[in-house]
Amino acid sequence: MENDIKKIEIITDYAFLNRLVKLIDDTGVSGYTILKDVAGKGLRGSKDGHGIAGGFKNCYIMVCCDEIEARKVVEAVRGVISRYGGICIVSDAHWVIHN
Amino acid sequence: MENDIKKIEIITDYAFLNRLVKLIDDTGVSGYTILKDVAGKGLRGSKDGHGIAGGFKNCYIMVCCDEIEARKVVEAVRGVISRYGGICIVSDAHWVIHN
Amino acid sequence: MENDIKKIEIITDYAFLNRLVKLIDDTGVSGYTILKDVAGKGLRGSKDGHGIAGGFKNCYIMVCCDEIEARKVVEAVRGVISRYGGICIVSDAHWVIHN
Amino acid sequence: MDIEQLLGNFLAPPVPFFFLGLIAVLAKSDLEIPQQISKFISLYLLMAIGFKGGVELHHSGFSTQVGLVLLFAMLMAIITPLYAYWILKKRLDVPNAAALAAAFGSVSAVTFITASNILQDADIKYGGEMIAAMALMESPSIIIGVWLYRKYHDHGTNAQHMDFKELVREAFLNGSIVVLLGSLIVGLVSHDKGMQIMKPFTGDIFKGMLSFFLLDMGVVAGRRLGAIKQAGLFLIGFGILLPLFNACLGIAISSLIGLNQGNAFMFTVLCASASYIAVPAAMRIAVPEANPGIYVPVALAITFPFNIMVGLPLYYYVLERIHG
Amino acid sequence: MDIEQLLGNFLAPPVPFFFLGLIAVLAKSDLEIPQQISKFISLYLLMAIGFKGGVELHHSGFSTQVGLVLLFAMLMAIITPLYAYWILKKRLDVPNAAALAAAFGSVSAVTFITASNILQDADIKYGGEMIAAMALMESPSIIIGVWLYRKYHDHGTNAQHMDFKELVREAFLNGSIVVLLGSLIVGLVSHDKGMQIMKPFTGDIFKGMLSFFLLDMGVVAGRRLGAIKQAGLFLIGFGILLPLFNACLGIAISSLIGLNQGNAFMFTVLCASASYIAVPAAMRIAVPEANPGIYVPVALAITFPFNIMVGLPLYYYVLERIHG
Amino acid sequence: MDIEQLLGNFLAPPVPFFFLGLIAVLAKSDLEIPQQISKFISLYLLMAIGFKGGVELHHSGFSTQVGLVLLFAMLMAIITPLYAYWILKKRLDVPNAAALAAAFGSVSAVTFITASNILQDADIKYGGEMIAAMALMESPSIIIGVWLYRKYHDHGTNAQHMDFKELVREAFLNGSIVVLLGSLIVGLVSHDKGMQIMKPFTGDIFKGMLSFFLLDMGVVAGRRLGAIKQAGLFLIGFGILLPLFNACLGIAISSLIGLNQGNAFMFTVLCASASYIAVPAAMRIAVPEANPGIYVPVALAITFPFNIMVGLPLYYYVLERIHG
Ligand SMILES: Nc1ncnc2c1ncn2[C@@H]1O[C@H](COP(=O)(O)O)[C@@H](O)[C@H]1O
Ligand SMILES: Nc1ncnc2c1ncn2[C@@H]1O[C@H](COP(=O)(O)O)[C@@H](O)[C@H]1O
Ligand SMILES: Nc1ncnc2c1ncn2[C@@H]1O[C@H](COP(=O)(O)O)[C@@H](O)[C@H]1O
Ligand code: NA
Ligand code: NA
Ligand code: NA
Repeated sequence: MENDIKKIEIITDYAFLNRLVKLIDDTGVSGYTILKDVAGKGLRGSKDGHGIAGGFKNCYIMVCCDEIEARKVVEAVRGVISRYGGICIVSDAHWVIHN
Repeated sequence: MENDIKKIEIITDYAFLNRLVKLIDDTGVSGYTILKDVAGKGLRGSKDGHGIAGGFKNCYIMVCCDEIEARKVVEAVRGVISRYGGICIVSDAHWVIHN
Repeated sequence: MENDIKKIEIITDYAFLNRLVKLIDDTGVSGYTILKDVAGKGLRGSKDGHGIAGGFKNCYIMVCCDEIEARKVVEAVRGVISRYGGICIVSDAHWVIHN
Repeated sequence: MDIEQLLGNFLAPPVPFFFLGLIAVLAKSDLEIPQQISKFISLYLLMAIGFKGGVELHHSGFSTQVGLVLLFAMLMAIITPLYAYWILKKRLDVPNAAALAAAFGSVSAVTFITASNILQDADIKYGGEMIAAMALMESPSIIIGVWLYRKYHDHGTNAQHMDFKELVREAFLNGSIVVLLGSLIVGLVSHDKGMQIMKPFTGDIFKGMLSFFLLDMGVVAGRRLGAIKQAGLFLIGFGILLPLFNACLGIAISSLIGLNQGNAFMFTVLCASASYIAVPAAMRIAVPEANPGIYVPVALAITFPFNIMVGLPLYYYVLERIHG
Repeated sequence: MDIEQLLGNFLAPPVPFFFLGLIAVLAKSDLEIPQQISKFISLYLLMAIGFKGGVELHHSGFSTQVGLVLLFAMLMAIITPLYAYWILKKRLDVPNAAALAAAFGSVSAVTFITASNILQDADIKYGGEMIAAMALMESPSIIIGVWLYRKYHDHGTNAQHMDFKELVREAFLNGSIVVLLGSLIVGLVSHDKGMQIMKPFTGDIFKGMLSFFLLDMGVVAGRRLGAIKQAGLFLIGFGILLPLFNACLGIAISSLIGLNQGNAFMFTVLCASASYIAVPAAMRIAVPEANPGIYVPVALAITFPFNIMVGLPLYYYVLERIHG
Repeated sequence: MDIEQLLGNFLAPPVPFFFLGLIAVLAKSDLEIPQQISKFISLYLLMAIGFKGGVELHHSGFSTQVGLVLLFAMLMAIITPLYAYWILKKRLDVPNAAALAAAFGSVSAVTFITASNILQDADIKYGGEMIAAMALMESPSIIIGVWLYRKYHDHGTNAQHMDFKELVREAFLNGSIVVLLGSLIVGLVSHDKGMQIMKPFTGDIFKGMLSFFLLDMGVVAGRRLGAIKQAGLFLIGFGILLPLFNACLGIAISSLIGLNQGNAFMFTVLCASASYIAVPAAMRIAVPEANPGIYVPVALAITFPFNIMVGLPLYYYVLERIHG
């Protein structure tokens, strides 16, 4: 189907949200979605979602785009994620409505 | 597998949440999940998630259902999304537990 | 691809979050992501996300792992979900970045 | 304070804000109080009322009467769910009867706080032990409810059973009780010095915060009104008559142990109110077959407004007759 | 109060906190006020100002002048979007012109509240009817805006049209109006007794809460400043000149119906302010082709700061000349 | 105020609420303060303390002593991370040593605010320059920490390096500093008039808000207690002894530049406290190899409670000996 897309999901420390958004913006994708109050656990310990102590919380970014853009986005964020932690996964989806 | 399902994800302006929920309810699907504090960027500019200025924020709705229901849901929300903006994507998943 | 993973998504009443997290922790998976403010509707009625009245809200847990771990996680949470309600779905995804 | 004055009280804040919230929902307004704000204000109210209770308790000391109050409070919390279950079982299945019975054995802090408001307007004092009684009455009915459920409900999946010890711990250590009792102890220890420090926060702005909270309660109750229709006449009747019956018991016990007007009123309110926060949260886990769409609305959208509108003035009026 | 004193007012809280927020954004600080807190404080401000208005209205009673104020307020809310549309149509397409016109026909509660602050410092009173006027002016322009849009905009997808009745209901029953009017009624009914109860909450800490809110407004406005550059000189000019023109109208009407200095000032401020909350929320739904990236920043990042910095002192100064 | 009175202070709010939070976590209660509420109250506290500092600074004026305080505050913020690093390097790797050293070079606003509480109870004043000193001490150690890390840590991925200019900007313009310094300037400019306006908000309810915040701090610290066990004796010792050593330095410097009792106490507290908010946030980005599971708990779950329980009374007692 021609409306096949890739759905990229990134989860990392909240501290990197602005940086990542800038990097993603620079790839020229048409849009993305952000969640700001995300808790979790990973290799870098537990994030209980609490705001005080230096912000033990994560952010979540989702980008829907075609495969070529998806590669660009992944390359753009690879540096930050592989250095600072978090995950980035990609899955298949289909546009149904968008304009 | 007989427990194959479709996972529909809708992201649009928060202002349309109630409308969409009503439309989805009317299709008769058994359930859906909603996130109310969603930020992002799309063709209609940036939503920084802030509540004041007329609510620059999005909502997220996820519906898991079979393929036939999925078509109904997509048709039900198509009008709102294509007129007012936002995205609707569909991907494949499997029920594991639900009752 | 060798970096194929399973993405497990669990949505259930907020009251069970701690229980589920403990069960998932015990399976030994490397991480998970949690959303705490989740609304929705299911067989057990509507959760409008409100905190007062005994917490009419849900939680969302996402676990990315390989297929063997995925089975463990699903078995671990099956008891709680099938007894207390909520959904658990699995879909395919690919690791792109994680370390 | 005659009955006219009393009714007049319901036109002054905080109570009318409850109706404002109700009306907003009925008129389909999009009014919505953010969830974290609800949580904040409810913790604030518990802190304020607990702290004040501790200071009062410091002044009154622990008399035999204080002991009697706590004893009878505990008793009511244990007996109420038993006879409530017995009534409810006539129409509901075991899980729902047990869950709803538990809700009525417990108390509603907001009803209590609204009641304290009436006394304050009438310049009548009540003792800090009533706060302790409230804390004491919050959880026992959870245990009774679960006991009833397990005794009468045949369920195959025994293995899935919640650990009972875990349940007791959770029931007695939920956040509300910790803040209420903790603040009571802080008040007890710091008393007058503490009161001087905290008064602008826990005292002066208290009624404003309560107004805001009742606005929220109105919205939440309004959204549950729909569920009431489904609940049917039996449950509506139950949600009104049980509080009335319990209020009679409360008044009788108050006379028996010789409580003064203020304490008698607060004790009666404790008996007559039902929990829509702590107990439902526990029942969701312990009695999953029960339908929260039933037990929450009965306590929140019937008993709570009934008490606020009719119950409190009525109990007050009756007690004023007795004591006046 | 001479002009120096007046300018001095802008160095005292709450206003400087607006600039602190602006500067924080311009300096790229990560300062951010949580969203639910914004919502809480804005509901608080509406409750406080509505309640106070109700109490004042109780004292002043409903005179012919009160009727005249409400009548002219309504009139301004209907006429303003009409001529604003006529001007905007010269440069913008129909949907954007209609949406922006609607914003200027409505009012800004925060501007109003900041203005009330100036009067309080100068010990000048204004009547509770001004609050009622604010509530009355909030929504009519939404209807006018939608009417303009539908009249002049040729759109194929007629079927997708919002139900007009639904729209009217939403416009007049949004959360802000419900809280404002509801609190006004509570104030009206409970008056002095109510005021005594609520004052520490709705009065004493009011300016502090407003300071906090303006800090937030500064941050939000600062983030929209970028959009202003795109908007171009025409819209910047519009965002400054229309309020000035409306202020003149407001002053003229005030003289015509013989308002005293305080009421005249508040009425002028209502005419001169533009909505960046209620109207945008409605336009998003009713006029989806309009770009919120245009109509929100003009009202929020041009007109609002202009009024706060230049408008309010200016209107005050002129009215003082007239009345003093 | 003798030592008994002093200890008595710890039984009055706000401090006991910290322990309530701690105990709640240890007892596995589900008590949880919503995240946005924490953020709100911490911004409130910064606004209140900054504003008060500005007003005080207006009264005291800028003397040579004010200059000396700021100079030595800056010096301590630069030197502390250097010798802290030198000690920590004996047991930890470079990134962790650098990050933890940075935390101890910076300050804890909540410790400072709790200390100001003690002075207020004892009716001792301190100057607004101490607030300025706090703002000044918050960030330099971030730069030192990063410098140490880059100097001693050999890392292949040089390209990934954070832009240094960016880092400095972020360190000095984080939201906390902007609100603290901004409010200080507003206080400085609006002084008595401003104080009169803001007092009910920033003054009267301050201790109540602080109580609520400390309840939250207790919960957060309690959750980090587990990590302490892993940290081992060396880090526990460090988290107690370094503050004591720094307090000695602080007391010595205070004597050297002739600070009065109040200022000396506050300066000592600044030296002895460690950052668990601003510095960790910066280290997460600048020194990603460091483990926040180590540097946050040491500052938050060891040094903070130690200062609150033992440090503050001790420093106060010593300074009273010297000055009394
Ligand atoms: N396997 C996983 N599945 C889902 N989320 C994960 C997983 N691993 C890490 N995360 C998320 O990514 C965040 C940062 O991961 P880490 O850098 O590994 O600590 C965690 O706090 C989780 O929210
Ligand atoms: N390509 C995309 N990927 C992910 N989310 C998107 C995408 N496009 C739009 N969105 C989301 O949908 C919202 C509305 O989109 P739009 O109407 O295009 O402005 C945006 O604010 C995003 O949160
Ligand atoms: N078909 C579904 N699609 C998406 N979410 C669902 C679905 N069914 C249930 N849920 C979510 O799971 C929660 C609990 O479901 P239940 O136990 O069926 O009431 C609901 O409140 C929804 O948030
Ligand atoms: Na009861
Ligand atoms: Na206007
Ligand atoms: Na330090």
